[in-house]
Amino acid sequence: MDTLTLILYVAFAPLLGGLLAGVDRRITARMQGRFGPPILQPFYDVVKLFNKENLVVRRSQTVYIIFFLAFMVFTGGIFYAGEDLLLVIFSLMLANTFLVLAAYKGSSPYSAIGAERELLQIMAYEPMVLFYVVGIYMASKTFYIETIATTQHPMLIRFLPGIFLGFLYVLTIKLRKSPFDLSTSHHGHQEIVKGITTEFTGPSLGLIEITHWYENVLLLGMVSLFFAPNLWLGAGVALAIYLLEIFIDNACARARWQFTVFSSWVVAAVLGFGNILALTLFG
Amino acid sequence: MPFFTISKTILRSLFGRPATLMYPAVPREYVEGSRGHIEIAVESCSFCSLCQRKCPTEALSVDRETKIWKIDRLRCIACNFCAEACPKKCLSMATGYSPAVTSPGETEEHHA
Amino acid sequence: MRTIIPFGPQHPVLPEPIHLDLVVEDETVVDVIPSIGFIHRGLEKLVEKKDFQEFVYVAERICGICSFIHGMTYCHGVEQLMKIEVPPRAHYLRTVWSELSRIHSHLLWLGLIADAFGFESLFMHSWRLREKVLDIIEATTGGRVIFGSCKIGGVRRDIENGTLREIAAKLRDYAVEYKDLGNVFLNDLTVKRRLCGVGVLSGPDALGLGSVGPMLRASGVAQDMRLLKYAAYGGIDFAPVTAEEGDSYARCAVRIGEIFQSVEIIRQCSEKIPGGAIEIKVTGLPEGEFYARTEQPRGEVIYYIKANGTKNLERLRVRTPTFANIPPMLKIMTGCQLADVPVLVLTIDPCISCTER
Amino acid sequence: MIESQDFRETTPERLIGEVQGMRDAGYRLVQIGATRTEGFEINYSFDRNLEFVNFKIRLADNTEAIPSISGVYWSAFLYENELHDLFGLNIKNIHIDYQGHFYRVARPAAFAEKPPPPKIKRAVKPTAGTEVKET
Repeated sequence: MDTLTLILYVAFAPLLGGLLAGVDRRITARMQGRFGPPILQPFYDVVKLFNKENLVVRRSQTVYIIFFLAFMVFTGGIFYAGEDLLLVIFSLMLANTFLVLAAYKGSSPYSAIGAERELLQIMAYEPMVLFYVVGIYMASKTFYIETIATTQHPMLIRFLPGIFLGFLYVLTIKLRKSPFDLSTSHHGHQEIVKGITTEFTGPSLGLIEITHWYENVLLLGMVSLFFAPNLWLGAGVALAIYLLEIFIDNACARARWQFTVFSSWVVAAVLGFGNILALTLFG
Repeated sequence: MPFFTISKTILRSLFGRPATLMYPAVPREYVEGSRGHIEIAVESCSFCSLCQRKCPTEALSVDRETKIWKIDRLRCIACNFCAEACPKKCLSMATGYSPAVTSPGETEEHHA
Repeated sequence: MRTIIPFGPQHPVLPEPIHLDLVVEDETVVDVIPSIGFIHRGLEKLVEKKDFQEFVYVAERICGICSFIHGMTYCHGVEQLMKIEVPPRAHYLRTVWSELSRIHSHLLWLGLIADAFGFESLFMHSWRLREKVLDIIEATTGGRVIFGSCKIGGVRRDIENGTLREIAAKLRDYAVEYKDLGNVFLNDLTVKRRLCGVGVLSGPDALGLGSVGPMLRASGVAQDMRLLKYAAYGGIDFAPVTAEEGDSYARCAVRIGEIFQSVEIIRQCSEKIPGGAIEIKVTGLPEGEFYARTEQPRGEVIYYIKANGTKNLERLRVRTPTFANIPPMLKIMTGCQLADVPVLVLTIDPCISCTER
Repeated sequence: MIESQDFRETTPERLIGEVQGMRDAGYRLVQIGATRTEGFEINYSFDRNLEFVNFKIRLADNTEAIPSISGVYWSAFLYENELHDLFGLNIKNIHIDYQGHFYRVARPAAFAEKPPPPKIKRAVKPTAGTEVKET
């Protein structure tokens, strides 16, 4: 177990995630022909949110959000500590469930529809995430991230090109980027306003923001795992992938839920399952 | 290609200059003839109050006795009707918006 | 599960004060209950207090986007009543400004529809292009959306022939960018998935429900009030832009087609414009009744003017295009997906402020 | 070019029949509008390929019952609710009746009130100006 990376993750992931969000907003603005906010704007926003009154429909909403944050830190923690990859996936799922529950607690029609859409999104990306775990296991013969990351073996992506592409596809859903920003988008311009986060203000919205920063760093870590044992290359590729996601976000209209679910399943079946089949037959 | 058809436009914007201005740090340049606000050369005003009668929003008031020309900037719609009607040609339309006022109904006075 | 989703008057995708109660079953809209009237200003009644010449300013302020054509229709109606022969140059200038306002209105609409289907950068770029048209408008009239350049008996500002040709050339350059933008709307797969087959309205239905403008033309009915040859349209060579499908994609295609049509009309005007005066002095008072009909970016607008020989008109009735397009909108929204609601509301190009006057 | 204006008169009793005739002939309902004169006038406008037809009903006052044409043209319900809210006209059997809540107005039927007396006396004849101003 690598305690150092664990501490580094817990302490610096929000910083890195916030910076990424700031760079994201800046690049998005430039792509749209605007100047955009300062790079540190996400931090200013969150600080401002914490100075506001916590106005919620039900107090339990905030409790769920705290659980959302706690489980996300826990998930990222075990990932960066080099523990079991299966556990990472299941606790990530649990963390997201808390967000859905919090949205249902808001009892507003917007957040209720948002929560339903979030469940559909989970349904859309979960098969591919499971294929990701299976693929990594088949290529490295272990679930332990530390072993995967440190053992000298050929780079995992050489065995998993299909899973890599499929994972990129669902990463767009996870990062809440167009065309798959159904349940909530970065801009409140949607038929369901802000979707699952509509009913949150002040500190609880700030907590959601911080949780997303943790989540994004975790997701980028999962991308870089494809390049194990060369993790520096992996980190570089993960950042490039993030830039690609910003580009995709700016070049697509929002899809409907039907397209999101079915296309993700087709991608999971063809790229994910196909890759695993190939590994079983020829690996 | 039916995907990413906007890529040329967004990549050009990404590496080019933004289309917006850093207003108000960079002031906006107005084109000549832009209707911003009415200005008065009050020295040549004869206080005939024709502008007051022509004004469609009743933003102007002229006092012949005290020689005061008043304008309520919030009512003024910058239509240039008064400047066209003015017999002495002392009213003119200038570019740029008039500065903010602190309370509605506040008038700007010009004494001869 | 049935949920009632309140949509408007304060809603981020719908910057218009209309309220819709959407009865939603899962994600399917089973019923729509509209309610308007949040901003009824009674401008029609104001005609009893304002001088008929001053009322041009009020007419222009009925709407913030199709402002010029409102003012022009009012002037056109009063001029017809008073049998005033407007100088031909003024007619051409009015045509140029009408088409400029059509271009900027359609670019605004393109941005809004892009926002409705969640394409933020397309929205920003549509509005970036619109800004250039607004610059032309500001340089020629002094205002950005409220032109204030039309008056009974003519126009208040002239555009020199050289400047007019420059504008036509500038617009031809911009047309290249409009083409790029139009390509995204009409060919991008993610956009087509949101527009094709959404809210289909057949030609007979469109006529029966009284829809007007691009909404009607997208259902294959070639009706365009500019064919009535008001202003200088009699001397211009153009044909209404139509599409057959009657869905949101067709309505988008019609509006994009109209942008290029307007660029072409302005080019023709810059070549054909005659010299001479731009206004004549108006004497006398109007009497009688007249229906003035013109084509706004949103469709046919009607000004019913009834005068009794006094300084104040007896009655001014304005039927704006959005008012006529609300019933077809309700028709196409029943049974649609929740995600399509903003798209469908926007395909009629709603302008509730002018609807309620 | 001046558009031809085809004004025809009708009565509340004959209205539905006339409107049905227009519908059968393929006309589009353009608008319904009212005017307060000494009594009231209601105008029903129709259009077919730019051919404009207008029907006019004259009423003594706004309590007189008028049949709704929303059974013939569904889209008429908006106009008829508007007439009721602004002029207080008594329109019967509107397809979707808002019961006076179509517009949120400060005063009901404000458009039915008489305007302030005109300041300028009625001109003997309408005159037209043709004097050209050079610019």
